[in-house]
Amino acid sequence: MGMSEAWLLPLLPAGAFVVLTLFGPYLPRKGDWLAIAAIFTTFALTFPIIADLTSAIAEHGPEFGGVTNSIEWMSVPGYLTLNLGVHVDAITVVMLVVVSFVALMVQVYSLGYMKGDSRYGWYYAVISLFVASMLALVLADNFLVLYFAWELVGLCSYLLIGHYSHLRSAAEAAKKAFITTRLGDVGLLIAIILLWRETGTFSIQGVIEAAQAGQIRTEVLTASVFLIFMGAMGKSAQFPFHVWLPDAMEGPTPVSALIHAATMVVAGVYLVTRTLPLFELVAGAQELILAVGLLTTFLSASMGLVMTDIKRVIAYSTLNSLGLMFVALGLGSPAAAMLYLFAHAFFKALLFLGAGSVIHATERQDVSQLGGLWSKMPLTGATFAIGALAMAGLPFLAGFWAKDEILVVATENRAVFALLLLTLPVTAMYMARLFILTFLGEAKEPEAIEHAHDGPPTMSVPLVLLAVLSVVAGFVVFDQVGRAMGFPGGIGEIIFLHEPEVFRFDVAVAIGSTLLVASGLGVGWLIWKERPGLAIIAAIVLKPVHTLLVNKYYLDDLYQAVIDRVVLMASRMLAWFDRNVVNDTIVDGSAQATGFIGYLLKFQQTGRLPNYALAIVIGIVALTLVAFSLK
Amino acid sequence: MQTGYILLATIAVPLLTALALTVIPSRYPNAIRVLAVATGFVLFGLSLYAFFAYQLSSGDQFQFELRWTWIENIGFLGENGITLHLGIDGIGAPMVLLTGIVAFTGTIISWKIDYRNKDYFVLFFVLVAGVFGVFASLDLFFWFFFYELAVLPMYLLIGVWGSSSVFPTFARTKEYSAMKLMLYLVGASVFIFVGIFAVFVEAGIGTFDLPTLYEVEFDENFQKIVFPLFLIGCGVLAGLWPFHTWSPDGHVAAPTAVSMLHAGVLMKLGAFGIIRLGMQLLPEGADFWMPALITLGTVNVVYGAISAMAQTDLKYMIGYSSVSHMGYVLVGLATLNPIGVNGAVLQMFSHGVMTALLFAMVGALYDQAHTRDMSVFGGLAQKMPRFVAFFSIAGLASLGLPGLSGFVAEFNVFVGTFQTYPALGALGILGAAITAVYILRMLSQAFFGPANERWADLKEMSHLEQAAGALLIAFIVFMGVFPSPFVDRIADSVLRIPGVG
Amino acid sequence: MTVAQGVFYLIAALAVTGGLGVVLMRSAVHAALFLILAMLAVAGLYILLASEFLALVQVLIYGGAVTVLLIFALMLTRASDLPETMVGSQWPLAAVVSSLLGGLLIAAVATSNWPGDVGETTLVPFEVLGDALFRRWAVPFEIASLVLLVALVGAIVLSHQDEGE
Amino acid sequence: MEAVTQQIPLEHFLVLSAILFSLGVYGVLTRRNAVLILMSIELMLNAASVNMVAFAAYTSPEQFIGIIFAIFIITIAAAEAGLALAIILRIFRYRKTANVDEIDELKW
Amino acid sequence: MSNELNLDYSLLTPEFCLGGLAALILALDLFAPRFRKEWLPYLTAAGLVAILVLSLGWVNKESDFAGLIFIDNYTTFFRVFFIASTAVVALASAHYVQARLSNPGEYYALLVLSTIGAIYMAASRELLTAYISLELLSFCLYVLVSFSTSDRRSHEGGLKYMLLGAFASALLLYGISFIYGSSGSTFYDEIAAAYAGGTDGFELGLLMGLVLVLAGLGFKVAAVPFHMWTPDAYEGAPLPITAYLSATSKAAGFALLLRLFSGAFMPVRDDWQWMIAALAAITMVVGNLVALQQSNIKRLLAYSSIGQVGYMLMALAALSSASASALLLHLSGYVITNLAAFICIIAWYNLTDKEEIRGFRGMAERAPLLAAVLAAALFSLSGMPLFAGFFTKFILFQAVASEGFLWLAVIAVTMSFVSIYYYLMVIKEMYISEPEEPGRLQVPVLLSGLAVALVAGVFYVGIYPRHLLEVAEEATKLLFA
Repeated sequence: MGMSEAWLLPLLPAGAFVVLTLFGPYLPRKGDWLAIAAIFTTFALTFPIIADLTSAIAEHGPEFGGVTNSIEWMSVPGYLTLNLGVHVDAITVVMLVVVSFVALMVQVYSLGYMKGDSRYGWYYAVISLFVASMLALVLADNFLVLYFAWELVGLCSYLLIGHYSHLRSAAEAAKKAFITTRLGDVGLLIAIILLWRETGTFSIQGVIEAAQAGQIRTEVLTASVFLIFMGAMGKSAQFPFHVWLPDAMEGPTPVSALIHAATMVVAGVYLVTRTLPLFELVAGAQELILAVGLLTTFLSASMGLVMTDIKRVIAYSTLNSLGLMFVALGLGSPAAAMLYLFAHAFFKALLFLGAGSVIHATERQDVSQLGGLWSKMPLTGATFAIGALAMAGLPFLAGFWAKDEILVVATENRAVFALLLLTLPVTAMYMARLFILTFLGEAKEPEAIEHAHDGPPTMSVPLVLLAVLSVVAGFVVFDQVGRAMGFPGGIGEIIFLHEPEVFRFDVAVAIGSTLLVASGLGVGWLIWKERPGLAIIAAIVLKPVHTLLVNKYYLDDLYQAVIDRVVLMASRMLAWFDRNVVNDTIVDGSAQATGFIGYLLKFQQTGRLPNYALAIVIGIVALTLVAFSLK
Repeated sequence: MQTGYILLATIAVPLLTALALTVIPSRYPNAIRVLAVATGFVLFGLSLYAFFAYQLSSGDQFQFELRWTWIENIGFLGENGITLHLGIDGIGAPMVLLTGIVAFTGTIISWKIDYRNKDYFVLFFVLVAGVFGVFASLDLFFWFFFYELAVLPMYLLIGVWGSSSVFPTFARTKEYSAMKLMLYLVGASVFIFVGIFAVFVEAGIGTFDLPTLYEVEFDENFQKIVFPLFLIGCGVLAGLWPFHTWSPDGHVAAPTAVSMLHAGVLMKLGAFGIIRLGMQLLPEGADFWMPALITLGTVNVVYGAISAMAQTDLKYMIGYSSVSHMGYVLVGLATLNPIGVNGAVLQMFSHGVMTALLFAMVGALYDQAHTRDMSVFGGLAQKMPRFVAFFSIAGLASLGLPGLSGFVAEFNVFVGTFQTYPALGALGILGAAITAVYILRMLSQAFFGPANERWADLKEMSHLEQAAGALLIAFIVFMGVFPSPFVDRIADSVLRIPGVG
Repeated sequence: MTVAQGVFYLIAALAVTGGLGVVLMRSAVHAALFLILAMLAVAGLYILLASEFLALVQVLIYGGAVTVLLIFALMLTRASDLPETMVGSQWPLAAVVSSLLGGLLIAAVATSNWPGDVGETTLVPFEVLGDALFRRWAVPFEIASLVLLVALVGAIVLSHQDEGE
Repeated sequence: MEAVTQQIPLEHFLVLSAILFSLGVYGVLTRRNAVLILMSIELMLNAASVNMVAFAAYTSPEQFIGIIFAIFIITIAAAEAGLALAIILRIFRYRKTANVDEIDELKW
Repeated sequence: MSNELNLDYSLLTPEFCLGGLAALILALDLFAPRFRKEWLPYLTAAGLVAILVLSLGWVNKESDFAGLIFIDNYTTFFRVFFIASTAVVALASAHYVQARLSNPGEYYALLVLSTIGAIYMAASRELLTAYISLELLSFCLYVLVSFSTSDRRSHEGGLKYMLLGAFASALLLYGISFIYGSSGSTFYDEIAAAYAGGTDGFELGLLMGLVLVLAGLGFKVAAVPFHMWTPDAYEGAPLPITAYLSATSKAAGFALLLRLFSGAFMPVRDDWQWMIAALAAITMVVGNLVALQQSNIKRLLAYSSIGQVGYMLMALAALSSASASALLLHLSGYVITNLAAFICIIAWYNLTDKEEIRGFRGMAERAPLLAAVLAAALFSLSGMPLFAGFFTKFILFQAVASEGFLWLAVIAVTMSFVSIYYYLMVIKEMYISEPEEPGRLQVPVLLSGLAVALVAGVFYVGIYPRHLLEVAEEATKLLFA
């Protein structure tokens, strides 16, 4: 099993999907074991690939561009050839590991969490399809496959968000997610086709090479790059497309962990990372990424402070993290972004699964109804705390290394650096708030937590594994760790393969950021644990701000209004126009006009014989007159 | 083995069945049904055979050729004046397959018709024969003959077995819709008819044989004048804006299987005609007029999609979505480059199967619920999971989801359009996004959410309907995942169209 | 002016008078009488044109049978004295159109140079006429007899039914 | 003696018949009594006969087709009159009118 | 004309037989009253069929009777055509006449006699003969139209038809006199020869003659604006006679027109071509548009037949060998179709007394076979495939277009499209509307059989028209020799 055979990876879960869809109901346990077996095999198969890659890098040096393997899918000879192919390089491998591992964890976790669900088998089928698509997405060697998979993950997201389809809110959230991301996809598709038009290829490497060789006209390249970014923004829920992600929490929690934290939402980051050479060629592109990333970070961090739904808070924290990744990309450091992505996958999945355990145990997900769970669910509480601290960026946890790398990169740009620093305590604050309100203090609804307890092993084992990774994942940046694990050249090298320098650690920045985080945690502790009144006072004093935040800056309302007032009105008007003007007036009108001519004409038939005779004579005279005048 | 008798059989079998049905006394409705479905199956088999036995590297433009002299050397008719000349190229092959699929599933879906089902099937098979005939004919006269034959039974099929719709602000009776549809389609044939006259006279060789006429070099001005006749005539059938209003009303009023055939296949006749009569016969005219078509086609896409968004009746929504999707076909044809035209033909097949599925599903629902107003439904997914699954797949195909047929087709259309008209291509892609909006709105509103008590006694659709739906889905997925069998056939023939490529 | 010319113009004047009377007279019976005048004048024209046989036929059939029949019908329909026999409401238009038609006809005949204008007249002997009628024109003759038969049968049927009522 | 045809131009006959014909047409168009309409038609038929005979006399006397024609015209005219009168009488018997303006049940 | 006239009376045998048949019918009616009611139509039909077979003996023979009557394939074609359609009408009349008309003997005899007139209209190549034949046909029709005693509409229709017919024949005669005057003959070939030598001296006279002849004959075939008798006569006439009017009378008019214009007036084609084209155009338009507004099926079919006349006049305007055979083809298809339609209407009227379009509600329920046949016939009239109308129109329009009259063909196609609407309105009543009263109706076997036979013909012409087209081709070949 080497890099060339990587195409096999998506096929395993895809096969599981097909089998489960067609025969699921007839399989024992609805076939969940099959899905897990498939994903486990996939996960296991990533290791030979990593080994293959690292040895290839060791052999060829950092210039090693990866391995491509593709077959023809369809072609209009001489005009258009569409290939299916995989491309394995350093970035791919990072994603492979993340996707297959988190997916495995989530599937195992779901054994417990989804037990008894009426569409249990279907759930596993869709998860399998999602994994297959996600793997295909990261493995894609050309834009077409990428888009193909891009849409499929969107579909799976749609299906899974709407899993509890009997809930109106779930159905609406699923729709919203799909449509919002699809708007971004429009841009992506246009960009793909535009680039093809210029270069004649869909291959990502091919396009990049062509662009670097200056074969693409500047305006087309500019347009394409912005359109690609539009796709990335949609998928990664960047402002102004961010509105779907919090709503997506209507789906089952493991799904949120997998799709809306660890994998799908980072597809945008992945896409921009892949195509970053294009962005570098376009003036202003990276600045745009940076701006969008920052804006998203701020908006989400501030909203995270006031949300009460446990999953939504985590969702805003995801937005927060995604924003950070884009900031890294905007600063020109894909390695930092990928590193954050890698670490984020573990602690964010952990947070979601922990939240899932809470919800599973209490059937509540509003922090205003929770509290005091620490004693009932120690394992969940502990792992959740690790996740929250990792998210906040406390030293030596996974989030710390990645965040600091971003900060280091940002030091070159003071303004950005300052702004980033500003977000750190806010992030820490709301993570602290979330943990405190959920696990500490008095139970606000004691009957809710009465029977709460840690989940079955299927749920706890993933939590523990993820918690461990949230602690240690950051260390992979050190080559020594990789070598110790037996990979030639280390793992960190994979992530930093294309960077001019490997991982940098700036002690000053680290200390500074740690202080800020600690102060954020401290303030959080103070407000929500020690002096609960403060939060209420703050909410009253800063009422306009609070209202603004609770209402998500009224962006959802604005969108809804635009849709209702403008789009739906316009469509109704057009439909009215079509029915009343095009059809009833023009079409029916001309038919009626014809009929009316007939109606008028029929009165020549007066019933009176002399009139008839007169008509004959007039006919004769007219013909004769014309005939004579022709002569 | 390739023989034109296959094609002849696709025409003759339904006609003979129609004849045979008239003999069966109407007090044996089940015998009638069995015969109908059996015929549908045979047609499906024949079309499948025709599709797969089509040889990719034969080098002939047309395969399965069969030529029976019908009338020659009389009056103005010279040698081969009118011949029953059958044959398909790579464009006709998928169309024949499409017809076979939809006809078969249509007969299955029609199983539950019990009001005068004999008359129904007689007319139905006449329609099917007409459609097969158009796709297989290589003679202008017979092309037109079969075209009209396909139109012929529509009035009664809609008028007798159709349904009227009443809305708060307006009503559409089935009689009105049937009449409008008939008048539109026959009106369209006026243009085609005149075009045929003109071509025949201008060629001056006394034959209606298309391959022979393809050899004729028509004067450029003549082409410019005559091409719009074919364009409008066939365009009407393809739902070309602003001649599209027959189609939503007609589809809504028609009984399920007829809507399927109608939106699924009959509208393709129009696009097929633009290729066969317009582009192949008058390439320079096509070249001159295509900018107009691509503009109108784009209007179709966007206008249809936006109109669909405002509909509350499921069938109307699908009807307008057909207008929108046929817009892709027109846009693809109008690009006049191999990719776009290839995409157009793919879209013809794809839309045919997909829309047939949509109509089949709506029909299955309507038969139980007796309403199609999506705002009164809700939570059907719990009562009828398979129904919702099938419906969703069709909907997803229609919004161009990769892995389903719609994507392959639309992608080709987009790529083709971008080659020549990037701005219109972008609008087309936007249209696809709007499609997503209305499809998902509909799914969310009608099928998901809390169950509505009013529909407590709805049952899952019947096994027959499921079988028909599964067959259609199989082709949607087949083409979405493995489009080569289609593309290889189509591309080869598309490249032979003069003026393309 | 020769005698023939004089006779012609006299007859022409009579004929036109008769025609005018037919279409203008207020009394139906008077109109019928003028019709007789016109027909007799036409018979005169035939004689001028050396077709005595035709003139004979004209006088006998038209002047006699047909006109009597018409007058008889007028009596039966008691229409002679009713104002409805007068002109219908469309007479101005009718006048314009008919005079236009007349003008066109006159223009046509007057400007034409008719071919084969031989300028001499030969009397067609009865026997030649009869021979032609029964040999050469036998078919029209036979058909004409059928026409008469049909008219006869028709008239009988149509009036016979009335009595059956 | 000079033949009549040499003394009187053919056109005179033709013009006379044209006048008669137009009068007949006028009569058909204006008369309201069916019998009077019939009389006007007879006038037109006479005009046609005059034309026939005149043409026969002037242009092809040796064939005298025109004369034969005229004989047939007279025959037909007589038959026509008889048949028409039967119809008119019947109408009159049922409707007590022979006014064509009042016989207008069938229209539109 | 040479002195050796061919006076071979055997050429006229079929017509003598027809005359004999008429006499026989009259005699039987007179002397054997018991016999008359039931058997006369069958006797008539049987006799007609026998004569039809007899007349087939002249297929591909070519001869003439005194230069007046030509016995060639054209004549034979129309002999068969007219005799067959008369036979159909006779059979279709059986129940109707028995129930609603007195004097069946005269009725059938007149039908048979009219056939002679129609045949000689097609056969004559001389104006006098043609004219007399025309009058024979017309006289029979005048009587037949007003045949119904009890129906006031019948009287009125008869009166209008008769008076206007006489008026039109006066016009025709006056026109013929101009033709005679300008060519010196009434024989078609001599007229053609005369005109071929130039028409300079008498242009206007010739034009006048052409216009008047056209008006007179246009009246017979119901060309606008000479058509106005048609709806009234159609509505007033007893139903089978309406069928007969729409079939034989029309066809005979065209038979005459075709032979006349191709035989006599071909050299002056430029003078009349545009006139007929104009008439054709206005006829199509008026006929079809007014038909949209009709509520009585007879009137509807009257206007529809006017529309059809427009199509056929087109072929006359674009006169050529191809369009002549197309005309014959269309005429045959049209007559077969129209007869099929009328048989259904007659049968329905016999059973329900309804002839308003609204009265056809639920016919598909109560008399499915009739409804199917009528629907097929109406579809055929509107030019739908499988049925005769599609092919015949296609060929006809194409022939016209090929002769350079594309604009006429365009109008024709457009009007043919308009016509769909009113045919569908009838079909709608039959198939979609609920019946006024329930229950199957017992349709007599005779009428059902006849309807099926005719509709089979409609299908035959529609699906495999080769034979008919070849026959039409053969029939018209000599016209242009």
